Amino acid sequence: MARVVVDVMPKQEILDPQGQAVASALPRLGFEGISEVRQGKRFELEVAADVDDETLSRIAETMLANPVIEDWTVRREEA
Amino acid sequence: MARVVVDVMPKQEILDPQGQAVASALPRLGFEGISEVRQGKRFELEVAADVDDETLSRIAETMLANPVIEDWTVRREEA
Amino acid sequence: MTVATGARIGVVTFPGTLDDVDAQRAVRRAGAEPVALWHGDHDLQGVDAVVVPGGFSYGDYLRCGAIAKYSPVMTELVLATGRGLPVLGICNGFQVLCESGLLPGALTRNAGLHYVCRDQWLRAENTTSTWSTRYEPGAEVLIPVKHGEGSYVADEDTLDELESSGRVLFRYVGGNPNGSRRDIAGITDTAGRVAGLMPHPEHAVDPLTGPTDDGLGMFLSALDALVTA
Amino acid sequence: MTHSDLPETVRPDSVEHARETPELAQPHRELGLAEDEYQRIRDILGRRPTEAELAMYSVMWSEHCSYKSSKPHLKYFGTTTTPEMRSKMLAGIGENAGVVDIGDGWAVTFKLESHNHPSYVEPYQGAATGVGGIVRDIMAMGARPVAVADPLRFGPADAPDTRRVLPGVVAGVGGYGNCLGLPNIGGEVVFDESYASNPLVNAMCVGVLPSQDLHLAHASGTGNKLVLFGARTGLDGIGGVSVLASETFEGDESGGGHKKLPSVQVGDPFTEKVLIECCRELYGAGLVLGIQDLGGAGLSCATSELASAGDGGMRVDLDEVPLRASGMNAAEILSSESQERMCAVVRPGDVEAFMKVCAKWDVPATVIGEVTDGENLEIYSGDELVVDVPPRTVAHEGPVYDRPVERPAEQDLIAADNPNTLERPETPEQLRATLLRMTASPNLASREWVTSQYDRYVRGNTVLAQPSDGGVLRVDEDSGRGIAVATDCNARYTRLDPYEGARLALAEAYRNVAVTGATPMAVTNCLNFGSPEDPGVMWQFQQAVRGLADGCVELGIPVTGGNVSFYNQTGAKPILPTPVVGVLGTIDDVTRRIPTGVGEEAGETLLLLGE
Ligand SMILES: Nc1ncnc2c1ncn2[C@@H]1O[C@H](COP(=O)(O)OP(=O)(O)O)[C@@H](O)[C@H]1O
Repeated sequence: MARVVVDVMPKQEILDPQGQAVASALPRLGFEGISEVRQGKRFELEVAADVDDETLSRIAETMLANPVIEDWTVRREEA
Repeated sequence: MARVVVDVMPKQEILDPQGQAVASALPRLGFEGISEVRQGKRFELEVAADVDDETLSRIAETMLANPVIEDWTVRREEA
Repeated sequence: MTVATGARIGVVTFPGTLDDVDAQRAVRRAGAEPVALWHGDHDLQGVDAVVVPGGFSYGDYLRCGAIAKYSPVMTELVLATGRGLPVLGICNGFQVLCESGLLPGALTRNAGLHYVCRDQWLRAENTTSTWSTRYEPGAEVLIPVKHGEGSYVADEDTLDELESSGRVLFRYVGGNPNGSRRDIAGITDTAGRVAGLMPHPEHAVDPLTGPTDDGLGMFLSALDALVTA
Repeated sequence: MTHSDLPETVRPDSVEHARETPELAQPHRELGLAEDEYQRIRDILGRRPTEAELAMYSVMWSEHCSYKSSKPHLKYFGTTTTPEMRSKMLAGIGENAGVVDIGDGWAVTFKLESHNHPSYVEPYQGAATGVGGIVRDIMAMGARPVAVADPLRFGPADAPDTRRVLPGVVAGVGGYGNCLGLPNIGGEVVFDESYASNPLVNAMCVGVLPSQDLHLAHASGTGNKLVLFGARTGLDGIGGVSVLASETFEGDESGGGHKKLPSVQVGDPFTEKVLIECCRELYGAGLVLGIQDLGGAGLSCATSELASAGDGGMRVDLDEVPLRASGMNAAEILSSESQERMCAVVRPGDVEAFMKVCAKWDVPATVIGEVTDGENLEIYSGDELVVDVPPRTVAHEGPVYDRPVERPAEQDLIAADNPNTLERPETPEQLRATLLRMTASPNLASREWVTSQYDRYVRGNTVLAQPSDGGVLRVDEDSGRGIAVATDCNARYTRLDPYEGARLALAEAYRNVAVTGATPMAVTNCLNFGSPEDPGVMWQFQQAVRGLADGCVELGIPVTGGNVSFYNQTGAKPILPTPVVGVLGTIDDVTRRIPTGVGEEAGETLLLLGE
């Protein structure tokens, strides 16, 4: 068993209204100094030892992310 | 400027319908060996150098996560 | 191909689909026979066209339409579009068609971050597609929108290409409800047979239960196309 | 395996063990049971309750489940309802929801329910699971849910906490209801100081069914199987019960991994939507004898209510319950409030067909027990009998209190302070200012910013929704028969005079149904009040019940069901008494509905009716 983390973030050029909403709310709540916020998704997967990196990439690319609008990264966490 | 990542995940004991939906779809697509999936959020913040850790924790706790149902972690990324 | 009076139009139901009953009603009102298609079947039952209706397929938890694209019925549908089968994706159906690669671009969270249900004016931009010949060019119609993730996005090249080849089907007028690029409400594929639309023509087929009957034209257009085909 | 083989903390507290250890101290007070209530349980059982039994009694005897303070007053509804008022009623108070016959072979079921406190703690999930719960109540009557409405109350519109609570509640009602495909056809949004730390989130659901398909929740017929279907059972909403593990067995707070549980439940509307379709198919195929939703108090409630309403006993095996978390003990499984679950009674010969329908919809289903020819509800965990109780004592024969009722002294002062003492606008400028102030008031402004977040079109039968006074829905596409619903309550009036206030709420909801062109025919309610231990609040409650019941007699329509929510207060200060009244009407032909609003053509005549 291994823990795998897949991070999925909106592409830089894609508008991210959720991140923007957070960024514009921060100063109103008295938090200064945050110039940009982007919001994406984080997946934590429990993966059998024999699942290889290529399979994980395919899962990220075809399912967890939509490559038209999102970038993704896969990494295995140290146990 | 520093890049700060805040990960927000549903608490272990809380139902995670999103992660569950992914986990049950994977075998149907021919991906075996993934026993559990949890889905949370990832925030990337651009932060001025003088924003301290305590402030970042407060932002995570009050704005980015809902501590009733979610756990969060804050970390500064190496530039 | 069958003549319109006997036309059979399939309506797909995924777990979590909501507007399938409405799409079936609209098909019936337009004079065709609705045929229920189940997500788990590798079978389009020989229908002449297909509507992929709105709702929250599989809960839309991962991303709208992301899981639905893998269902057996979608595999068949993608193959059948290659043979010229007309398909209309409404709302979640539009999202499914984009996720499946039948239409370009993607639908993202509404700019206002809220689910929006309202009666929306649209302008008919393309009136030569399988689903829009009953509309006058530039006609303005009133049809409900109801969605939380209907903001159409695509890269600039794709948007330019959609515009220049006349593949923008409808555009929002009188206010853009979701932040869609270039006010795009619906688009078609290159052949004009596969169409996707965020607003709900099936909820505008009878002024008793919708704001107008302006949506009926989409279903009638498809029937016309089936007669002449 | 014997008791002594297992470490203390995992050993189930069995009936046998309870007999052996009569003196064991139990945390009944922490679970909300009074000393005499605990003693009564010991008397009923002739021994101390097991941990699981204690969990069961404590939730089922809570105010919320047992109506122990309201029952004596609610009886008034029954005694005032005449046979004539009852003539169209197919099910009434005592069932999951009231049912009325609307003609042409159709029946309609509807009910209001509160989810106030959870929505304050976690607005989105609290409101979402509130909608989910009332929808399952309607499903349990054998009906297809067809619409929802949401009467809401918040603190002042500009209070910071309202800004936290309100958007979450509205998004939760919408998020869940929209995903279920239920049009939202009505509700209220009202602001008042008294709701500042105690918002009211009431939800109504309406369902329709062919009148002969009515399913009441009974478990009878020895050998019939009990099937649990829907979501898995997890550690949701059992925060209170975790004191059992820590107190009884001296487990340390950090041990076991079960402590400090959030009492918040997360809703999964997709699972519920699929459950609706699955239930429709099960009913259609005649595979269900009785059915019960799992709401507050989870399996404790469902098993004891089914058994109590039936004529035999019941045996349940907790090892068969599909779990989401590992290592849950019997009390936790019985008290879990995991959402999106139902319990059905099925003939043995139908179990296979039942499972097939569930498999088609990907709904997990498991046989967890059966109806026996005994008298008790017996629940096993492994080989151990952990619950052995007469079910009626849990579900229907809980304690009842005649709480002190006293008209507060200040009531006279409030009544004396009448509007005649207020200044009146006299000049055009003053009139203008008054008008502007009123238009700007959050309580009078347009609600479109709320209603635009709700799907009112789905299913294609919505004939009237916002901004209409009453929602109108088509039930039968061939005949055009339809229904109308409205919910109303002016809590400020109710504070001034609870009797008249409740009558007024009824009259308003009645009118709002009538102006759509429908004929009002039945009433449901959600009575939101402060603490029943406050005699002044009890007086408000008593007066409101009387006002509502007497008003119903005057109008000739019955109360078919409802809900009571007590303890809505901040410190010692109760909310305004808020008896929300829902009225259901029927209309022969929905094409003849009357929309709200001044006509579209110039020259139309405006008439004022009434005094
Ligand atoms: N205010 C009320 N007026 C009339 N009937 C009520 C009222 N409150 C509760 N009831 C009825 O009492 C019965 C018990 O309520 P029940 O549905 O078991 O409660 P809950 O679902 O809240 O646990 C139901 O039939 C309900 O209709």
